[in-house]
Amino acid sequence: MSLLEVKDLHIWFDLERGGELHAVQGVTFELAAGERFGLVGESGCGKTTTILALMGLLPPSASVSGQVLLDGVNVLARGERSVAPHRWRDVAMVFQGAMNAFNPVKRIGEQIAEPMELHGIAEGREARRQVGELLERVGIPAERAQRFPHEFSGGMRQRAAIAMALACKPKILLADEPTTALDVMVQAQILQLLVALADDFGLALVLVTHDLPIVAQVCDRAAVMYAGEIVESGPTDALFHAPRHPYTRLLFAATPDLYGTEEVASIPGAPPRLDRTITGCPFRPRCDRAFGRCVGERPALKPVAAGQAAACHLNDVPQEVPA
Amino acid sequence: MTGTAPVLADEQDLEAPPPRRGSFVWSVIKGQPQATIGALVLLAFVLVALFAPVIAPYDPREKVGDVFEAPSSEHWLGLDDGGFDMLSLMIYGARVSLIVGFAAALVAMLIGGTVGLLSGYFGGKTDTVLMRMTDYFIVIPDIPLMLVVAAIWGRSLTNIILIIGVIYWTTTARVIRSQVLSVRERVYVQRTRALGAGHWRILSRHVLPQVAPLLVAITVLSVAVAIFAETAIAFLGLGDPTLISWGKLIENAFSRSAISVDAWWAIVPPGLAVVAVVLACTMLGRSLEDALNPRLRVGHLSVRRFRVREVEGKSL
Amino acid sequence: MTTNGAPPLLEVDSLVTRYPVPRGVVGSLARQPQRWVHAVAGVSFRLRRGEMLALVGESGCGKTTTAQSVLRLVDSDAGTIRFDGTDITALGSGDLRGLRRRMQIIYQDPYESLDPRFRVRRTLVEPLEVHGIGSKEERRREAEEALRLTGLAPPELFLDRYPHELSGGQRQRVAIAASLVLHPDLLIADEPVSMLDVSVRAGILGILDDLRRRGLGILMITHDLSTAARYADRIAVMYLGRIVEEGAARDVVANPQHPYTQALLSVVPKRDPRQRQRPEILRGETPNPVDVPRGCRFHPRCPIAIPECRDVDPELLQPSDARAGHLAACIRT
Amino acid sequence: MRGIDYVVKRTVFALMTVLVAITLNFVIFRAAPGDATSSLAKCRNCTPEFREALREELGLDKPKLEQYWIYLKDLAHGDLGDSFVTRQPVWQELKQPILNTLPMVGLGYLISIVLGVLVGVVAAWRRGTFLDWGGVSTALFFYSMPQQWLGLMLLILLGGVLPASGVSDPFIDFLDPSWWEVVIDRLEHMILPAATLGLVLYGQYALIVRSSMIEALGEDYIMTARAKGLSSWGIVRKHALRTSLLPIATLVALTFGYIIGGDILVEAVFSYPGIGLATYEAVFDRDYPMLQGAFLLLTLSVILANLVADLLYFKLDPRVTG
Repeated sequence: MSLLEVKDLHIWFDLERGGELHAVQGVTFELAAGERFGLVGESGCGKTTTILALMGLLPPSASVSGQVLLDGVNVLARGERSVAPHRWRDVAMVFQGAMNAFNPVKRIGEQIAEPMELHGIAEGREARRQVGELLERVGIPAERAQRFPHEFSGGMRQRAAIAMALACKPKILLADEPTTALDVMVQAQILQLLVALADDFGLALVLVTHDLPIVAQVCDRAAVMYAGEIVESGPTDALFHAPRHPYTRLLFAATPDLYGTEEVASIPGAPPRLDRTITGCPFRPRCDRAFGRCVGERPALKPVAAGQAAACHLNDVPQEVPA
Repeated sequence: MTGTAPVLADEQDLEAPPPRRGSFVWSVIKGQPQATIGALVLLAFVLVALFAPVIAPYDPREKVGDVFEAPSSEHWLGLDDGGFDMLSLMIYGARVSLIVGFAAALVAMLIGGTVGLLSGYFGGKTDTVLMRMTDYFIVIPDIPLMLVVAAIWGRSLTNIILIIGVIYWTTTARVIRSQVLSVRERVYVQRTRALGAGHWRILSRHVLPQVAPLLVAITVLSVAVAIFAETAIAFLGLGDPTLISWGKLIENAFSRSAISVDAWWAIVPPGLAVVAVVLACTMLGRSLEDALNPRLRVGHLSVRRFRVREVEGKSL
Repeated sequence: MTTNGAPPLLEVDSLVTRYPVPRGVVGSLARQPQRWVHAVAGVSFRLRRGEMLALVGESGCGKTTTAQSVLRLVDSDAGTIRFDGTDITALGSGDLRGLRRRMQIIYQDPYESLDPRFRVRRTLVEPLEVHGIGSKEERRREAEEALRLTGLAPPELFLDRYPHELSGGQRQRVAIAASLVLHPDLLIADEPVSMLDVSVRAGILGILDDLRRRGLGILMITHDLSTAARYADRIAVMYLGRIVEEGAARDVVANPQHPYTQALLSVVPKRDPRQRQRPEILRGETPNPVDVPRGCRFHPRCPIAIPECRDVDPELLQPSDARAGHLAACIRT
Repeated sequence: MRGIDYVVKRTVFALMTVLVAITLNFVIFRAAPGDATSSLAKCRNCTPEFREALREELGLDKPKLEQYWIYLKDLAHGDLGDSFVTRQPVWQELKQPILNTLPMVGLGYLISIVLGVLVGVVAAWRRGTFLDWGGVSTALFFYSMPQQWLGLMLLILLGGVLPASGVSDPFIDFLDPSWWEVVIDRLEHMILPAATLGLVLYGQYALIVRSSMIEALGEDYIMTARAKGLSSWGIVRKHALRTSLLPIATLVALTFGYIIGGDILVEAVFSYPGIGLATYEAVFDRDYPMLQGAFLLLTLSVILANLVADLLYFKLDPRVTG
């Protein structure tokens, strides 16, 4: 049994002007203990919404269906009530833009200790000791626990945010664009730290990013999201070397590589609007391999190779399999 | 020049409805019940003030009955200490109260808007000087100053309007300044500057239109403040003695002991009228302000939670 | 169109731009020495017509201040800026106006760089109005032409739209179009694609490439070495207000000389999961440009520093095993 | 070292403001059209000789600059001049009223802050519910009332139950009261004016607390707190409350000027012999030195309140550095 199983997750948002936005449309994936999993996609594809749902951190305008099984138990079954006990104990998170993840008027140490005290893991002196240890572990001198967030640099704050996520020794660490606002050198430091911590603590890591190379370097497996659904998932190696969905292939082709020599090409067009019903394949208008069947029938995510799945009709036509 | 193939346009969904940009103020008034009510009430009072001679049943300066006569079918709100018809007094009183309210708010808008715009846009020394000046005005207690100035400089309507306007521009200046500070840093303003556009162009085409809705919101709110100020001045006996205003009516009732003879009708209506107008301004002004503040729209904590939906059938 | 023999379009020599650090009332009273943020501390480079130079570095290295100084949006403290042979370092605001026509900038954030209340048409025509160019009809034609150049065709589809009705890529195209209506000679692109989705980036960079081929000089500011390597003719790497390495793009990427460049290149993640690298991660974070280290400004973080590095502030020179025009500021090369 | 600069700056600014206020006080009273004797000594049987004597007594016959100098010198000695009416030093005349006003205004403040924070917090926490709607509407309603009118309404409603005027029962001394009977009597006299001040003011606090709390609840660190497992009341108490109460520190000071204005109106309604009533009567009696003295004291107290708020803010918000 996997540590985490997401089955057919749908998320809708009520729009102020009426109607709904179908932000996540049937996302399904699994996560094994200690695995490093990447969730890749461009802005608005639903990747952040998906992992916020894993912690039940959706706004009141949202409604969900589907299952999020943590050790076999559906934590979304009764909404807020069933998901709340798992927060930070089993699943912790490093948020996008760590600048604002801390309360500006409270000391860093106090904020890291907060979940420990809340979940009865440690209190007072013991909590302070553990906070010091965690800070040292992420490369911050323990005495800085007394500082306020604004006294930290961006990289330091992100380290502190990671230390905070580890406060209750969770099984799963969700990292939402953890390096987006950071400089390349600091980004490399943070990614290295995440990998090392995942190994040390036996954490399963879910890394959400728009940056393919980061996933390629950090994750064992990944899923590519487009228009609210996973269009392809599998080992990162397979995604790069043998993509089975045109979007995956084109996305890699649009990403310049330092030493690469191939043509870098953008994908024409833009993703479909999610406040309308999508008929057929959502990627069809931008796809270079679309054919008749893509217009009327929406492809489902189907296994295409060992551990690899894709949602593309081309895979049903053997001779049409893209290289 | 070498001809190159045109780069493909993003085929974005271009079927979006054609741009419809009614004024911001109008859209808030239409869209928010609070603002709609506020605007309607305000409009009603303005109409009453405008058509006072047509609506008022009696001449407010004509003695039509006994002192403090109770409300009756002829005099819906009874008579005041001079035997004048309260309803007619109220209707005519709306004129002065609203004139003071709107005119003083206009004065405050002009001073405060200019100070805020210049201070925020030019920054540096201009900002320091103007903001220090604003700070001084803020610490002077308003009513005592009005008292002193009205007592010493005379109590004509113009004077009262000017005094109120000159005292209450500080809020406008500060709010507008902070908004301009952020607009000034917007990239499109920097881009226009890099283009070679002058200050006047940037201020009038880019900055002012951007802060205008906020300016309207604060001005609506200062109408309320100005009406308050007028009742205070009148109550302390420093209003123009020849004019009827709601403040003056409250003062009359108080100083001529309406309370001791239980003539509630002489004292409750003018207060309620002030409450209605002030409430209307506050509701309208606050709705506008709130609509302009995107920080009020997100909430990570709410009484309501996300819902769990039963799945009907398979995925779409 | 050849440019050989003509003076470079842009020639920056030993440029210094610094900002005072506020001392506060107490500091001034106690007569503490005035301290400075040395944003740009002696930068020299040249840019020819039809060339794209990428200024690469981490935040706070002074690349944006360099651009602002070149555009004369901030005043520099020393050095010279020559534009098309004319010294523009000390031009007054009157003379600058004419100059502004010829140098344009596009910004990082396409959501912010267009006035939300202006339709595309007005945004495009405004630069012409500012400089009093053309009749109404001519301005309209210019605007349409600029839209076509940036791939927004047919123009009628876009002229009457508001920015919020456009996608990020379309907005950035409009921003570029708005700078093209004036037919500038120099275009500064400040992180032109970093806020855009990966799938539309290549389109925007393609337009810049196209403009470069049409003879514009383009100064691109970026933190992304992959993009710089791909699109720029030359790369200049900045660290703490200085250019530490400069050369043809492929030389800098293939044969980096300065240890900072080497480290920067090593941390760029590769697309291919099979090429997992051991990045050479530098200790700590970039120091504050107020307290610039003595000697070589990179020595406290340098993996190959020797004691001399503490005293010698290295000049930008051609290392022995580098090709012509490839310079680095390190005494160990 | 943090923020010494801030403290120095605020203090210097307060001192400068005091100087400006003192000067303004001089200018307003002397730059009036005509001079003070014409507008203020409007007694029916004033002879020109009396007027001349008054001018001399006030020093109005001297050049303006010299007058300013004398005014500053007197002020430095704590001399605010003599009241026209009682011929006693202004300071002597104002001492007792100030002592009467302080506890009453303090009580009003207390009512408004407690009520305002309570309503504001609950409304924001339960945003969109009936509690929110009811809290905000009530707050807006009271906020929209002219203070003097609300005072009169309370007088109509409760005038029979509670004392309607004065600061204490004039006959209480005959009853040989114990100390707490005196306190109760004082409180009874204070309650209506204080409630008027408090009710009018609390709406403003409630609205500000509500919106700053809603803003705080939209910050990203609230999402973090939720993720960490805090209950919703825990989030409000441990994270949102502190940041959203910061503006109250400033607001309390800013409204100090407002409460002083309200104090004048309310004391006039309830004939409460405080500094407000003294100012009101000074206007009626054309008691020019009293008016000037009271105005100066009121301004100085607002400046002081602002300084205290600035320093308090500095203490509460670690981000303030200068």
